[in-house]
Amino acid sequence: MVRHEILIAGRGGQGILLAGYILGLALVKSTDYYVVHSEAYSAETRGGDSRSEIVITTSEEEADYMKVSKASIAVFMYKEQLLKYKSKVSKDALVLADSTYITEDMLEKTWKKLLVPFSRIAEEQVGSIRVANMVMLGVFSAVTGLVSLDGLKAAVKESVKPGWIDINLKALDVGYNTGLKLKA
Amino acid sequence: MVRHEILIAGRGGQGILLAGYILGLALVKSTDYYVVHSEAYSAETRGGDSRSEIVITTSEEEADYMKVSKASIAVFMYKEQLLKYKSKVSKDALVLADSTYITEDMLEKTWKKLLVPFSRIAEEQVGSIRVANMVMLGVFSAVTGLVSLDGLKAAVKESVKPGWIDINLKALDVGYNTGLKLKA
Amino acid sequence: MAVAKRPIIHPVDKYLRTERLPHVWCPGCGIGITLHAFMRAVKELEDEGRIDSSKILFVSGIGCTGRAAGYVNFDGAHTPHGRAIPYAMGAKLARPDLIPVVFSGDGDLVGIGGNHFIHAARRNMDVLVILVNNMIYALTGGQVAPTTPKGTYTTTTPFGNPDRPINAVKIAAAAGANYIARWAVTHPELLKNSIKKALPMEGFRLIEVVSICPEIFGRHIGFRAPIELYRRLQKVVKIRGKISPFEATYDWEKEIILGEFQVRNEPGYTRVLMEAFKHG
Amino acid sequence: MAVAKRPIIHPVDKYLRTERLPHVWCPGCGIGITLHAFMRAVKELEDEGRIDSSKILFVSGIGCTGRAAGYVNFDGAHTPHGRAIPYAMGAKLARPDLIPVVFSGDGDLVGIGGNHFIHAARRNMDVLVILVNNMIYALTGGQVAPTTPKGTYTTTTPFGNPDRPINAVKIAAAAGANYIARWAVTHPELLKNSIKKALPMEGFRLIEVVSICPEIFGRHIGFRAPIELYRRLQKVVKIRGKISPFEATYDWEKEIILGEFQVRNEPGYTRVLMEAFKHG
Amino acid sequence: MPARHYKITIVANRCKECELCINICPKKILAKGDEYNAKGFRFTRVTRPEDCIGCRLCEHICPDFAIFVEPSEKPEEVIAR
Amino acid sequence: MPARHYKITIVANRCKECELCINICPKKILAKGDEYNAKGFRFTRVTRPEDCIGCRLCEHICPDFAIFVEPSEKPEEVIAR
Amino acid sequence: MSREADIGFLNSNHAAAEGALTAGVNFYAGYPITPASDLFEYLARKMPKQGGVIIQTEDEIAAINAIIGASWAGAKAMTATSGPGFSLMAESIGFAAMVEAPIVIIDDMRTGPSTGVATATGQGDVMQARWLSHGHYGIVALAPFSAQEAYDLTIKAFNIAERLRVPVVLLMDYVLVHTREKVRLKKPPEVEVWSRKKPRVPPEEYLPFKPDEDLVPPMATYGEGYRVFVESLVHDYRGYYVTRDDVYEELVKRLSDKITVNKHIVLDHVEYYTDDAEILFVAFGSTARSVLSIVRHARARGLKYGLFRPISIWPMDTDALLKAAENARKIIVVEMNYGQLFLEVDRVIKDKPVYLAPILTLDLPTPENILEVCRKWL
Amino acid sequence: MSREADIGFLNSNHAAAEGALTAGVNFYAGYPITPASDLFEYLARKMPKQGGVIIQTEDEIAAINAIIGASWAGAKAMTATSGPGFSLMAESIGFAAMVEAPIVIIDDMRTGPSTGVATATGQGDVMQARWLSHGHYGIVALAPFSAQEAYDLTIKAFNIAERLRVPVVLLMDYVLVHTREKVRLKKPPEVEVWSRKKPRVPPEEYLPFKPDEDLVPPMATYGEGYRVFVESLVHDYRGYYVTRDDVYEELVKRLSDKITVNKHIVLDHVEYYTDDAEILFVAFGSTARSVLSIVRHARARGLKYGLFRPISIWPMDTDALLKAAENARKIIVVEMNYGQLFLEVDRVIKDKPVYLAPILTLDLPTPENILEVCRKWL
Ligand SMILES: Cc1ncc(C[n+]2csc(CCOP(=O)(O)OP(=O)(O)O)c2C)c(N)n1
Ligand SMILES: Cc1ncc(C[n+]2csc(CCOP(=O)(O)OP(=O)(O)O)c2C)c(N)n1
Ligand code: SF4
Ligand code: SF4
Ligand code: SF4
Ligand code: SF4
Ligand code: SF4
Ligand code: SF4
Ligand SMILES: [Mg+2]
Ligand SMILES: [Mg+2]
Repeated sequence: MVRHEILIAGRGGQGILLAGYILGLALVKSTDYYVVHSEAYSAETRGGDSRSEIVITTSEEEADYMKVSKASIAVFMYKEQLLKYKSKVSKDALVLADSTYITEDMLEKTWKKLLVPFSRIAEEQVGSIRVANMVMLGVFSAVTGLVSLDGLKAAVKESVKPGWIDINLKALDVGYNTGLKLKA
Repeated sequence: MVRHEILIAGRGGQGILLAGYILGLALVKSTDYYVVHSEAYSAETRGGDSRSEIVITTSEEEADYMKVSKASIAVFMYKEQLLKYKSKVSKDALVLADSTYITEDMLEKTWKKLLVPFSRIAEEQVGSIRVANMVMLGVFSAVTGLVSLDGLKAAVKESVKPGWIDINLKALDVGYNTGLKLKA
Repeated sequence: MAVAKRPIIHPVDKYLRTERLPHVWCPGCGIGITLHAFMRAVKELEDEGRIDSSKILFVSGIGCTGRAAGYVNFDGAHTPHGRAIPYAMGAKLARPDLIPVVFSGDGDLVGIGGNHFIHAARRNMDVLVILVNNMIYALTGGQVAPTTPKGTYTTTTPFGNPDRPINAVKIAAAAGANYIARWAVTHPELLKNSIKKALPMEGFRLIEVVSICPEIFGRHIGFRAPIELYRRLQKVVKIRGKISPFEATYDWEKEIILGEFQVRNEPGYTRVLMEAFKHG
Repeated sequence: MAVAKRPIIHPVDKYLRTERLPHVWCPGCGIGITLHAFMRAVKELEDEGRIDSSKILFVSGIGCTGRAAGYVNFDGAHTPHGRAIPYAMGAKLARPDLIPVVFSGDGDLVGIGGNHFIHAARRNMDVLVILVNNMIYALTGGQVAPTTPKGTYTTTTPFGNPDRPINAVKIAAAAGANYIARWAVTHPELLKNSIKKALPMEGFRLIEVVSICPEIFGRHIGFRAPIELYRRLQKVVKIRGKISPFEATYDWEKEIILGEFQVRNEPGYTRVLMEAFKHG
Repeated sequence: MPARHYKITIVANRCKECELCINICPKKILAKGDEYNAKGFRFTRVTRPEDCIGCRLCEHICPDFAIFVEPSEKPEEVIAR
Repeated sequence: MPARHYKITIVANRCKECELCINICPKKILAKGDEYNAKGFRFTRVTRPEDCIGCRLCEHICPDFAIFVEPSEKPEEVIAR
Repeated sequence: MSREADIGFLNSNHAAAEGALTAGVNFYAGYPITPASDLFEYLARKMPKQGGVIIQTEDEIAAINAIIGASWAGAKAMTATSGPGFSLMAESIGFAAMVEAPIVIIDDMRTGPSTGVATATGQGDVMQARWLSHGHYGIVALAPFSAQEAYDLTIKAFNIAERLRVPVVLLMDYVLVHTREKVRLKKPPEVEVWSRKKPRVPPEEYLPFKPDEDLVPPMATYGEGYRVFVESLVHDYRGYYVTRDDVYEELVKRLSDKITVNKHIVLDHVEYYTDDAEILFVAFGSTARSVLSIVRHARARGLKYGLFRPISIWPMDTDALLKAAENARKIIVVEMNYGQLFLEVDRVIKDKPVYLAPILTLDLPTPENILEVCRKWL
Repeated sequence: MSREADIGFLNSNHAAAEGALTAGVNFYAGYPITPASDLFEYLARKMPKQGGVIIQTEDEIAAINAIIGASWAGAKAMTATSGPGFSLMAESIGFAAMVEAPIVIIDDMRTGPSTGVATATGQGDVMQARWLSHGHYGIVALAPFSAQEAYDLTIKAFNIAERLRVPVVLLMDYVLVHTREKVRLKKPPEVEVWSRKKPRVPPEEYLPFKPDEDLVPPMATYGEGYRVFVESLVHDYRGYYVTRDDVYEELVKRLSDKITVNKHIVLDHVEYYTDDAEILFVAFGSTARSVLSIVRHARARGLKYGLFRPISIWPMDTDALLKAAENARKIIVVEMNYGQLFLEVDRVIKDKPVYLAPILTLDLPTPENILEVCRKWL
């Protein structure tokens, strides 16, 4: 029995929901996991909080509670949401953080930490800060091995608007390579 | 314990509902009876059936069932309704019938019968067929003694449009006198 | 229950559920006159081969007028108060070969149902609306209607109606109807001709029919005999050619203008929608 | 819970529940511009001693625009979708010294609430209706509104809007409003002046404000930056003096006419009703 | 074409005695009947069928589908039920 | 009356960086700020308060009650929170 | 006042209208519908003379919203309708509950569903009265069984509405509103007339949705400087929209609990021969009178029948019901629908059989009609 | 179809939309409302390409009437909404029941009452789904707890609607419709797709409301020569308005009974560890998943907890519930309202305590949230 709980949080506009969706879709299409992806956002304040919660299990039954109670993997793309949701992350979790906005001292000591400047990489190496989410997913794939880079790419091709596919794929690659280096 | 059930039936336009109302109001205002007056008409066919059901009891509790199950007094102003509702009248009831439209052979043998040409009297002696209902009430008062002529008159004054009061009062008088003669 | 036989006597009887006659309407009621004109229009159109009456969908709301749907031998419905238009719309869009007619009262169509009326007109929804305006809520016994003349004493305005009456012709025009006419039961032949013209058109078509309700409205205003109310109506209606719908006065004390006020041929909603979907 | 203190900084702050600011509206949203104009009108009127703001009743329905009621420091309500007008009517008739203002969205007022709109206008109900027309259902995320230009791609019309948009000015005129104007957020000063004029009047008064919703409508039509949409709107609006409301074109592709189209002084409903009752 | 005559049919059980036809007839040949129908209305009768001009105003005004007029060989009144 | 100056107040925490005021100012003296407010928006700043003509177009266009202009002894920019 | 003057011969519509006048109604908005129009028309003649305002709106949705607005403007406000109109009010009855506007809604039940038979009776709106709007909220429903009770309970309905700030429904039926009876009209102090609590603090300190200990917040009136904001969204004590679990939970529970904790002013019922009843009937409204006739005749023949007649239907006095049922072998719920009040009775009574006697006639059932259905259990 | 092609990663709105497409939906009318707009928008992109018609109406009342009209015109018709819109449909849902129009209504429950919180979850429309319209009629309500079930049950909803000619409500909630899961899309014959019975006689002999033995009448379609009249008043087999007791009684009973006698195609539930459960939870929808988590974890610790999850909420499979409760000492109903499904469970279970655990959070409650409320009974 496996139950991974993944939390991705950031602010509106950072593509948090899309990242969660792409990750979920890739898992569904390229693995045998059962996957639950729930979206949460404060519709009230645009540009406010944005959260993807992904639960991965080996069977449908195990995906009973649909949300994250204690994330085993967490991704924080912005500091405000880090502060808000860190209590939802388990002590020994693997935590990825966008070091463009987050510094190491903000993170819990007990976490397995991985600080990567997703946004800066996206802006500088891919050409648009809007694909920081894909850079993150590339890193995620390389680091966790839960989902393959090909799986992510297929999911992007299936769901992103045509004009945006290439840059997203590029961002995935850049992220994946960054991730491999970090792992190494 | 007293429970009188009175049924007045006729066709739309004969003032059946008003007759029931005036009778009820007179009873309420001039006696200590508890009185229930329910209206029934087929809204569907104008000029169709019209029915007043009056239940008279000495106390409120006794007026439990609000309608007539077996009338002890019945008034039929038109033949169609006589045929339709005669089953609602008890065997030994006192039955008043408008002999303008109803002939003796239409009535049950067991009834105490009183045939009076209410409509013809109204037309000929009062000047309008529309007050046949008041002629009937006058007879009713004289014959049953349940309600006084004055009580009826007060009720008419309280509830009939000013221009119509006089002719109604006259009809009551004419009816009452007719009734007295019949009794005598 | 066996299917009852349906006597055929009168020229329009084949379009009536004659086994239900006489209908519930009071003696001299203008609803019957209006329905009769409609029947004649259908008969002439079908006799001329211009319409297939088995495609007519005749929908009414609730009211005296609303009872019409139960007497006509077409597909039809007697829908909740005010909802005839959306019901007809759903049926038409689901089955575009239907010819929807909404035949209902003033309270039903521009009282409680007013919003459906303007939005159907705005969309140019394919429906012929025959609005029988008897200036009162008749079935419920004589309450003020949106069409009741100002000042009228009704059961809910015992001190005189404080509201100004609605002019359905203007509203339909402001919303964008394809065809707009107002007639009265004083002119059954013109009414029939107008129905004949409008029924085969597409888009939203309104025919307002100023009717007589001797039983209730007539009683309220002191014209109890059908013919009296009829003569009173004759006095106030004026036929005017070629005037704008926005000038089609509706004033029971001064004048009620009859005529055809708008005849356009913008594409009906069903066609527009199907086109949009086709290119989708 | 203690009563929060209410910071006063901006000239209109005394009319705002400033502790709730910043409000929820997106950057560059025209609702804020409209509300601002309203605030200035109230301030000027109160400063001139022509109005007592404690008598203002500010009622909204549901929508982005509907949120306005929660920010203003007047008596008010955030009512069910489409029902602001009858709510305000009830309050006004129960307490005639109130000054009711209905401030709500296009979908709320002439979509779901369209029937209340025409009947309030018909009665000449005493209410100033400020209709913020952003041409879309914004709060719910971009579905077609009755005001959306024909052909527009929205989330519920992905193949283009098949409906013709409603012209609220025409509808109000057909129903009989006392005062009718249309302005746009491109002209906040003229808008304020119009509000100043209309607020103290009686009867039904409509001010339609063509607004900008960069977040949703702008995105739909490819003008995402507030200033882009603003410039696009500037291009299409034309101010015209003294034309009939029936000529007040509303066409996003050709022209949207702004101006004051009707200024009447027929007695307001409250007064008419009270008169009728007095003589009853 | 020779001058035609008309057959006027009254559907007795439908008539509600509203008298609209009677009032509207330009030749004043319709009148209130004496006979009651099933619903208790005295249905309209034709006094002088030969005077009918076939204008059908009576037919068109009748709210009850209770009267109609057809060209005919001879002037005629028919009572249908 | 001598030529007047204007004080331009920015209510920093209300500004949403919509840039309408910036674009509308006939003197082009408003600009996107560098500083972030509590909600993460870079609120507007005034580049040359002395060029302000007091037309208040910026004030009236602002959807957020975040900028206003008053006559003043000297040209001035004020940041309120 | 002379004996005659305060005796009326009224149907339940008129009696309820008189009750409303006694309770101080000064705003009515309505839309015609059989059989409720009669009540509207009665008030239309009377209210203007007494300084009240009464109007006909374009539909029932406008009517209910107008009375909610009027209520916040300080009026004692009501409307009356029947099934189809009641259904249309569904959304805004929840709104009234949410913004705690005291209002009274009379539902003259007729035959349903849908248009049904407008001129025939029924009791099909029992569950609807409790549950017609979405989300969870509290509401009170009372059911008279005579014109006198229609009068008394309308006063009570206003009192509950004003004291608890809840919508109160009066469930009447077609038979009651077409039947005239003797009604004794009352005046304060013989009858209690309550009005809502007003704020006891100045506007600056007023929190419009902060409850007192009885869970009911004092209520400001529009136009008096309180600048009160009435919010249909979930709101805190200020009336401001917030999305906090604690605020939501407290609000939603309070909307129901304020009725429960104040049930002493709501609960109402009458028992007939229940002490030793072996067969306990449960019935309400006009139907209960036919059942009462059965019970009285049975007693005359020595049969131990009893009747429990709830007057407050929502909430029902379930403790009293349990007590009344203590000695019963069987409970029979008689109602003119296909099982509604039955569900609540069946829920409450755990230890003996509860039977449903659905009476689906168009007119008031005679005692015989009812006996026919019940025979199998007697 | 490849394995990939028939696997979707969908939220319950999308899944229900796909289910509707599989079931053959070809008419949709709706009005935007959070959180149901998403479903509308999904179908708006798909239906036109498959020859279906989809429109946005001026309000929910128009939407529900449009689908009833479309249904009679032969369409498989549906709408989707949330609480406020559902309330507005009250009158016409009774109309649909009365004229036996097969329609499907999806109610995505959000936080209520009134406007509540549009972007938060709730289960406050349970009783409303059964009772929102006046008069007595039958209706079916189903509640999925996953996207897969949203898909499957939408197909089932259409099948029930078509076979029994009743309105069928699908009760979903905000959490479900904002959560994507793996969904396996199916095709006939793997999945059954039913359509209404058509008349088997020529128009002259057709009686549109004369039921077959299963109490369901065959249904003609407009425009095919049957000249069928759809009557909202009480009507006989011809659809004609008559005011006869026998006709009324037969009709109104049939509108409910046709669901009861055909309950084998309606009733649905799932049991988890109920065989020997001492503590039996009852829960549905997304909440049931949190409860299931509690139960599974308890079992791991040797605690005899079980879960009864009704899928058909109206009617509920009460026999199965009774059986599942046989060994239980206590029953705990967990729902996101202040006691609705609880009432029905409490009614059915006579011999042991039934507790209500009302969960009034804005987001899906965690197992801990629920345990906190239930602790006192465990
Ligand atoms: C929702 C609802 N409200 C009210 C009614 C009661 N009602 C039936 S018909 C009617 C009005 C009838 O007036 P109109 O539409 O003008 O028709 P008429 O009877 O005058 O032909 C009303 C209010 C109803 N059936 N349903
Ligand atoms: C009865 C009901 N139906 C639907 C909704 C959902 N809803 C909320 S706002 C809105 C439309 C908003 O459009 P508009 O009135 O134009 O306001 P905007 O957001 O554009 O300012 C809708 C449909 C609702 N709250 N209540
Ligand atoms: S009440 Fe009036 S509208 Fe109704 S049937 Fe009679 S005359 Fe016609
Ligand atoms: S969505 Fe549009 S209307 Fe709503 S706040 Fe944003 S910009 Fe304004
Ligand atoms: S057809 Fe003309 S002339 Fe002949 S009876 Fe009729 S109305 Fe009179
Ligand atoms: S018009 Fe018709 S119903 Fe009226 S009297 Fe003539 S035949 Fe009879
Ligand atoms: S007042 Fe005029 S000139 Fe001055 S900053 Fe504002 S817009 Fe520019
Ligand atoms: S208009 Fe207002 S909110 Fe927009 S940038 Fe300028 S100050 Fe900021
Ligand atoms: Mg009418
Ligand atoms: Mg809008």
